[in-house]
Amino acid sequence: GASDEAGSGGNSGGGGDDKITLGFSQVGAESGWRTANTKSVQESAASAGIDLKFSDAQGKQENQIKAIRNFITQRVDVIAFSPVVESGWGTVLKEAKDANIPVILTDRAIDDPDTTLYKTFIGSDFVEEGKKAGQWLVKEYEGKSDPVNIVELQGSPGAAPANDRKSGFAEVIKADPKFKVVASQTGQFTRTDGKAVMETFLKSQPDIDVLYAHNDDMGLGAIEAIEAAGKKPGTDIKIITVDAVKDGMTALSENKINFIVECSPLLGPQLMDLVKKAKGGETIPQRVITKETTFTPEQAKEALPSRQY
Amino acid sequence: MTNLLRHRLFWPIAVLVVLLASNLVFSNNFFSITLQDGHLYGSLIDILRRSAPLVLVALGMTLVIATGGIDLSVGSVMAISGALACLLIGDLSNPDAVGPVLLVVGAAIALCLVFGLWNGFLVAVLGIQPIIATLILMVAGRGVAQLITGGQILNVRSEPYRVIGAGYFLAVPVSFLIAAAAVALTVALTRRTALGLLLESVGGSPTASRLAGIRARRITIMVYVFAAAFAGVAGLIYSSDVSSADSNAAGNLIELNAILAVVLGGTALTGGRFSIAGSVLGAVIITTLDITAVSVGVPVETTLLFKAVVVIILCLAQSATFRAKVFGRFGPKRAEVPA
Amino acid sequence: MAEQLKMTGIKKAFPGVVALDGVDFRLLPGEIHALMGENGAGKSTLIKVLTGVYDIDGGEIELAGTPVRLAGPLQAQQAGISTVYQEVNLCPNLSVAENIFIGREPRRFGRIQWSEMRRRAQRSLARLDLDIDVSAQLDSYSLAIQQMVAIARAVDLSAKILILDEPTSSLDASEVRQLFTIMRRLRDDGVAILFVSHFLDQVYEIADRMTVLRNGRLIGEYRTEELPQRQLIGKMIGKELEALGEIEEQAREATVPERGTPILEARQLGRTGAIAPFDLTIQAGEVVGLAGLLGSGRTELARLLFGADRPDHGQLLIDGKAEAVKSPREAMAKGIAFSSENRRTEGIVGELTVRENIILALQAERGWMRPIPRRKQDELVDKYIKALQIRPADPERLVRNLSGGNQQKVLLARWLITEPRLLIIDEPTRGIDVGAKAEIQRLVAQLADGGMAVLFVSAELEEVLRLSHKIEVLRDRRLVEELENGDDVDADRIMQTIASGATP
Amino acid sequence: MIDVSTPPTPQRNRSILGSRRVYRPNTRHVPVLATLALLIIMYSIGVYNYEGFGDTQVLLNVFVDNAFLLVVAVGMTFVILTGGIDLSVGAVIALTTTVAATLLTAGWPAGVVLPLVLLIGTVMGLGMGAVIHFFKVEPFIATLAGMFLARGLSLLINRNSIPITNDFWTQMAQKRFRFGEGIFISLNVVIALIVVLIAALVLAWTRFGRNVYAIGGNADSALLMGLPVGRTRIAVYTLSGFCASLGGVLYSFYTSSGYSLHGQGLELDAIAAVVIGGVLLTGGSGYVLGTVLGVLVLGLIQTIITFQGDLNSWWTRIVVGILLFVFIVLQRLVTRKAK
Ligand SMILES: Nc1ncnc2c1ncn2[C@@H]1O[C@H](COP(=O)(O)OP(=O)(O)OP(=O)(O)O)[C@@H](O)[C@H]1O
Ligand SMILES: Nc1ncnc2c1ncn2[C@@H]1O[C@H](COP(=O)(O)OP(=O)(O)OP(=O)(O)O)[C@@H](O)[C@H]1O
Ligand SMILES: [Mg+2]
Ligand SMILES: [Mg+2]
Repeated sequence: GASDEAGSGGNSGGGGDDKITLGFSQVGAESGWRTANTKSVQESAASAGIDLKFSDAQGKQENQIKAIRNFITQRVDVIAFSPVVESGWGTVLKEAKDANIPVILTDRAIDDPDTTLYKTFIGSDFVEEGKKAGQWLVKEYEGKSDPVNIVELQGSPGAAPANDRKSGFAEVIKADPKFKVVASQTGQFTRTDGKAVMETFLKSQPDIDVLYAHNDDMGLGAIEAIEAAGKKPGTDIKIITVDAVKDGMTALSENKINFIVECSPLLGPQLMDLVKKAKGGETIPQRVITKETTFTPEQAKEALPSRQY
Repeated sequence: MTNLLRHRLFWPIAVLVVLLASNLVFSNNFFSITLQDGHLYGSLIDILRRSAPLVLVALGMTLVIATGGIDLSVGSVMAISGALACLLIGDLSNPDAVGPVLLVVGAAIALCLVFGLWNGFLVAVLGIQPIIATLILMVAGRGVAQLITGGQILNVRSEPYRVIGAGYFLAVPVSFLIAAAAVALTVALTRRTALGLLLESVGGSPTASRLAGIRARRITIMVYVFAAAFAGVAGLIYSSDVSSADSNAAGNLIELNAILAVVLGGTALTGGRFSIAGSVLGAVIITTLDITAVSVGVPVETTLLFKAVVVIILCLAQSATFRAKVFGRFGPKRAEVPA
Repeated sequence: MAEQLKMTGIKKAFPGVVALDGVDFRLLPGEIHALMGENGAGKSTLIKVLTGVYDIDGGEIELAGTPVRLAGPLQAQQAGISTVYQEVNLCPNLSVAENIFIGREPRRFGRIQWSEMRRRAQRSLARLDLDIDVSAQLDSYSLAIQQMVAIARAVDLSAKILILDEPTSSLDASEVRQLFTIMRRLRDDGVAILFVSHFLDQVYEIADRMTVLRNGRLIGEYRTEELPQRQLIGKMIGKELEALGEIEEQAREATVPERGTPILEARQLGRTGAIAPFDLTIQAGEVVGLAGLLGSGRTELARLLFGADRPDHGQLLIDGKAEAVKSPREAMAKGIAFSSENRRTEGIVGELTVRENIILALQAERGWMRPIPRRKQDELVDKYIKALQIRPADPERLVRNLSGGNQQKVLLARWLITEPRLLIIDEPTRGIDVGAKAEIQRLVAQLADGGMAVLFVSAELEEVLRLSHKIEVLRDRRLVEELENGDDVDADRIMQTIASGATP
Repeated sequence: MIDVSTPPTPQRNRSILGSRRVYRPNTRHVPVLATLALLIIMYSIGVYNYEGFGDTQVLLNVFVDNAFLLVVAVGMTFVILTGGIDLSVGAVIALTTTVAATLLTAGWPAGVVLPLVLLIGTVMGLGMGAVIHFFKVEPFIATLAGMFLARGLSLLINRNSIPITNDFWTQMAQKRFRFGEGIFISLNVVIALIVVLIAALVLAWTRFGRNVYAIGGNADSALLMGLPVGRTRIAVYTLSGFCASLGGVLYSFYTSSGYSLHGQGLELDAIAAVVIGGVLLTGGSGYVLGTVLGVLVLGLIQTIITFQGDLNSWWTRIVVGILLFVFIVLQRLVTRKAK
C-alpha cells in the first residue's frame, strides 16, 4: 500500500522543520570529475537550504539500491541519484513511486521504458559529446585525403560514458573512410592506464595521427607517454579529450591537447531548482541538459582562470 | 631434460617466453630497443619499468604468504603513500630541490610502516585472521588516501619526484632499479640471514615453531611491515609515473595480481616454502600479459578472457598431476600423504 | 589355509629412495602377524601401498584369492581392510564420537542420529576400557587417547583385515593389555591382523608369525616361537647387537650426582585444570623420570617447566633464583630444552629439510640476524645424523618424507645441538626401533654423565627405571611420590604407588 | 532463527570412573554467540542514535538488500569449511545476470532461462572443483581464473547493462510478502532463508556435511579415514557455484538487469561475512548461522552509514573500516576471554 502524502513531510529525517530533505546517492568518488560533482551538489544544497542525505555507492549498483530503499524508509522528500548503470531500477523506483517520493536522475540516464518512475533527468548527453569530438576532427582534416590513423583510449568497459562517447565519435567519422581507428583499448579512465596503454600503442602502431581519449585523465597520461617517446603531443599527434577538468584545460592551453569537449560536473544549482519544483509538485521537463561547450586552446586560455574544478 | 622440466620455475619461464614470442608474431618491432633522448626505449624496457610496482608488492606479499598470512591492504597503502607524497610536495616551496623531496618520500614510507605495524599488530598480537585484519585497512585506507587528496587528483610538478617512476639513471629506468634493489634486499635479508628459515618455519607449523623458541609474533609483525613498506614504494612509483596522486586508481586490485604472481611463482598460499625469484617472475608475467593484450590488439571485451586463458594454461602446466595425467610423465601419483 | 591377503613382488620407489623392493607378504585369516623392521625399513609404506594410499610401481596384491588394485583408503575399507596408520590420522576438529563413526554414521532417513552415534561410540570405547566424554572435541585429549580412539574406529569397522601400524607407541601397559585382549578376540573370530611395533616384548606376546623387512627388502617370514629375540634383532639390523645389554649396566653404574644448588626447582608450581601444584628439583647430571598412567599429567608437568603453558601457581627457581619463564623462548635462554611427544604437530616442520629442522632451535636462539654459517650447519647436522643413525642420511630431504622413527631422531638432534643444561624429553623413544632406542638411551646416560640434567618422560616403565636416578610418580594430575631409583625400586613398586595413590 | 546448524548439545553422562573425565565447555559456539551479542549491541546503538532506525522495515531491509549476498555466502561457507576459497562468485553473478538478461531479451521463456543459468554457475563450480581436486591447483588460483573467465565471458556477451523486462522476472522482482503497513520482505529473502535452512541442515545432519568439516580439519587424515575427499571437495565447489548463480538470479530479481560488472568485489564481502561469522579460514570450524550474522553485520554497517547521511565518499570508507575494526576486535576479545 502507498503511504499517505501527509506523512512524508512531517517525518522527514531533518527533525520536523519545513526544510526539504533530499536523498542523494552518488556513484562514488572514482575521478576528480565525480568529486567536483559531489561538491557541487553538497554546496548548492547547503546554500539552497536543503537538508541533504548523501550516500556513496562506491561504484556498486546494489549499494545504490540499498541507499534508495533506505531513503524511502527514512521518508525523504526527494530522491536524486546518478545511476551506476542504466538498467535495473524498475523495482526500487516503483517503491519510491508508491511512497510518493519524486525521483530525479542526474548525470546518467536509465533505460526503463516506464518514464513515470522519475520526474526528470538532468545531465550531459555523452553521445553528443562523442559527436562533438568527431565533428572537430572531421573539420580539422577537411580537404586532406591522406588516411588519418586514430588511436582511442576508452573508458572503463561497459560504463555509459565510455560506450556513448565511443559510439558518438564513431558515428561521425564513419562518413569518411580516410579516418581509421587503428587501435582502441581501455584506459580505465585513469592516468596511469592511459599512459601505459599509450606507451604500448606507440610501439605497436607505427603511425599515429590522432588520439581520442574518453576523458582528460587518460589523455594527460598519454601525453607523458608521447613525450617519453620523443614526440610532441598536440603537434605530432593530435589529441582530443572529453571533460575539461582543470588539468586538462591547462594542457590544452599549452597546446598539448588540441580540443576538449566539456562535460560539466556542476549540476548542483540546477538540481536544487528541480528538487524544489518537484517537492512543490510543479511540472518539470523530462530531460534537462547541462549547459556545456567545447574548448580550443585559445578558449582554454580564456576560461582557465575562472575554472573551479 | 627431465631435470629442467621439473625445475620449479620452468613452466612460468616457458609461459613468459611464449607470451613474448607471440608479440614477435603479432606486433611490430616489439623487440627493438633504441636509445631515445639518452635513455633506453622499447617494449621490453616498458615491461621492466611497468613491472616495478607489482614486483615490489609481490615481494612483500611473498613474505606475508610465507608466514601463512595474506595482505589485502597493499593497494590502499599504495594509494596512501602516493597521496601523502603528492600532498607534501605540493606544499614545498621549491619542489625541484632534491633534499626536501627525499624527505617527503621518507615521510610517505614512514607512514606506510605505521600501517604495516598496524596490520601486524592485528594479526600477531590480537590474533585476527589475516584476511579480515587487512581487509579493514583495505577498506579504510583508500578512504584515508582520498581524505588526503580531498577526492581530487593531486598534480605535482617536481622533477626529482618524477624521476622515481618515470626517470632514467644511466639510461635504465629508475623504477626498475628500485625494484631490482628491493629484490636484492629481500633476497639478502631472507637468504643471507636466518630470516627466511624462520619465516618458513612459522608458516609451515606455528605451534612447532613456538616450541622451538622462534619469536613468531615478532617475525609476523615484521613481514607485514615489510609488505607495507614495499607497497609504499610501489605507490610512490605509481604516482610519480604520472606526477599525480589518484587515490582511487592507485593500486586498485593490485592485491589480487600480487597474490597471483606469488602463486604462479610456486609459493603455496598455505605458507612455508617461498620463492622470491618465482614471485618476481610471476609479476613480470602478469605485466607482460597486460602489455601483450594491448600490443597484440586484443579487443577490450576479450582482454579479461585472454588473461583467464593464460592463467588457466599456466596453472595447469604447473600442476605436476595435470602433466602426469595428460602426458603420462613421472608416473601417476595419487595422494600426497605424509609418511 | 588360504591367504586372506597375498602381496608378491611389491615395488615402490620415491624420488631418491627405493622404499620397497620386491617384497612378498601374506596374511592368513585368524592370525596376528607382526611386520618387523628398523625405522625406515618400509613397514608403513607397505601398509600404504596395500590400502591404496600409494600406487605401486610393480607387484601383485590378492585379496582372498582375487587380484585387486585398491584406489584409496575408501576402497580398501570397502574391501574389508581397516587400518590404523602410524601417526594418529583423525580429524582434530571433530568430536571423539564422530571420529569413530564418520563415513558410516548411523542414519535414519538420511539424517545422522547423533545420540545413537554417541551411545555407540561410548560402547566401543568402553571395550578398550576408556570412559571419556565422546562429544568433546578430539584435540582436547592427549595423544594416547587419540591413539585409542583411532584403534576404536578401526576395530569397530568389523573388517576382515585389521592393520595396526604402531598402535601402542603412546600407550601404557594397561591400555596395551586391553588392546591385546581385543586383538585376540578378533583373531579368534577369524580376522587377519597385521601388527607393527618396535616393542619386542609386545610382539612376542601377541604375534603368531612375523615378517621381517630390512631396507625395503624382504628378509623372511617366521613363526614367532621359532625365532628368538636375539636372532630377530640380528635379522632386522643385519648384524648382531650386543649394545642392548650394555646400556643397562651403563645406566645403572652411573654415579648419582652431587646434591648442590639444583638447576631447576619447582615450588608448588601448578596450573589449574592441568596439574596440581608440585615440588620438584633437578640437579645437574641427574636423570629424573616421570612415571604415570595415560593422562596422569606428565606432559602437562613438562610443558609447565618449559614455559609452553603458563603456570598460575607457585614459582620456578633456576640456579636458585626465582624466574618467570613465560615462553619457550625464555626457557631456552635459561638452558632448558623440550622435545614434545606430539612430533607431527608440535615437533617437526614438515616442509623443511632435515638440516633445517635440526638447526631450527639453535638458530631461533641466536636470532635471525646471526645465521649459523652453512659449513657449521653441515658439520653439526652430519654429526647428529651419524650419531643418531638418521636414515636416509641425506640432510636435504624433506622431513615430511622421513619414516616416523627417523622424524623422532631429527627432533632429538634439534635439541641436542643447542647443548641445553636441562633436557626435557617427552616420549623420545616413541616409534623408535630397538637399535636406535638403545642408542638414545645410551646417549641420555652419556649426557647426564657429562653434567646435563634430563627430565625423561616415557610411557615405557622399564625405560624410565633403567635410566633415571630419581622417579617422580604421577597420578590423576598430581605428583604423588618421589622415588630414589635403587635396587628396591622396580615396575611393581611403581605400579603399586600409582594404584594406592600415596600422597606426599 | 533457530540454531539448526549446531548439532544438539549432548548430555554428558555421569561417569563411573570420575577420575578419567575431562569437562570442557563447548567453545565452538563462542564466536557465533559473541557475534550475535555484538550485533545486538550495534543495532541498539543505531536505534538510539538515529530516528526511524528502530522501524521494523529498516531491519527487514537489511535482509531484502542482502538476500543475494546471503545465498552466496552460504555457498562460500561450505568452501571455506573445507579450507578452500572461492573467488569466482562475484563474477559468476555477473555471468548469470548477463546470460539471463540476454536470453530473456532474445525472447526465451523464463522457464528455460532460469534452470539454464543455474546450470551455468553449477557447471563452472564443478569445473573449478575438478581442477582443484584432480590437478591439485590451489583453490585461490583456480577460482581466480574462474573469476577472470566468468567476467570475461559476460563482458564478451555484452559490455552494457541489459534491462530485464520479462514478465516472470518482473513479477518475482516485485513480489512482496507484507506483514502490515509498509512492512514487507521480498521473495529473495524467502529464497535466501530457505537456502540457509537447507544448508544448516545439510551441515549438521548429513554425511556430506560432516565430511566437509572433516576435510577442513585435516584433509590428509580424512583421506586415510576412507572419506570421499575428492567427491566432497568437488561437490563443495559445485555447490558454491550453484549458490553463486542462484545469488545471481536473486541479484537479477533485485536489479532487473544483467551487467558484466555486477557483483564486483562481492567475493570479498562474502568471505568477510563468513569469517566475521566465526568460520575459520583454515577450515573445519564454524556454522551457517554465523554466516547469517556476518551478512547482517555488513548490512547493518551500511545501514548505519546511510542513516548518518552526511559522510562523503572517503569518510564512508573510513567509517566502514572503523566499524569493521571495532566489531572484529571486540569479537576477538570476547571470544578469547571465553576460551
Ligand atoms: N612420501 C614419501 N616420499 C619420499 N620418501 C618416503 C615417503 N614415504 C616414505 N619414504 C621413505 O621410504 C622409506 C620407508 O619409510 P616407512 O615409513 O615405510 O618406514 P617404516 O618402516 O614405517 O619406519 P618407522 O618404523 O620409522 O615408521 C624411508 O626411507 C622413508 O624416508
Ligand atoms: N582422567 C582423564 N580422562 C580422560 N582424559 C584425560 C584424563 N586426564 C587427562 N586426560 C587427557 O590427557 C591430557 C593430559 O594428559 P598428559 O598428556 O598431560 O598426560 P601424560 O601422562 O603425558 O599422558 P600421555 O601418556 O597420554 O601423554 C589432557 O589433554 C586430557 O585431555
Ligand atoms: Mg612407519
Ligand atoms: Mg604425555
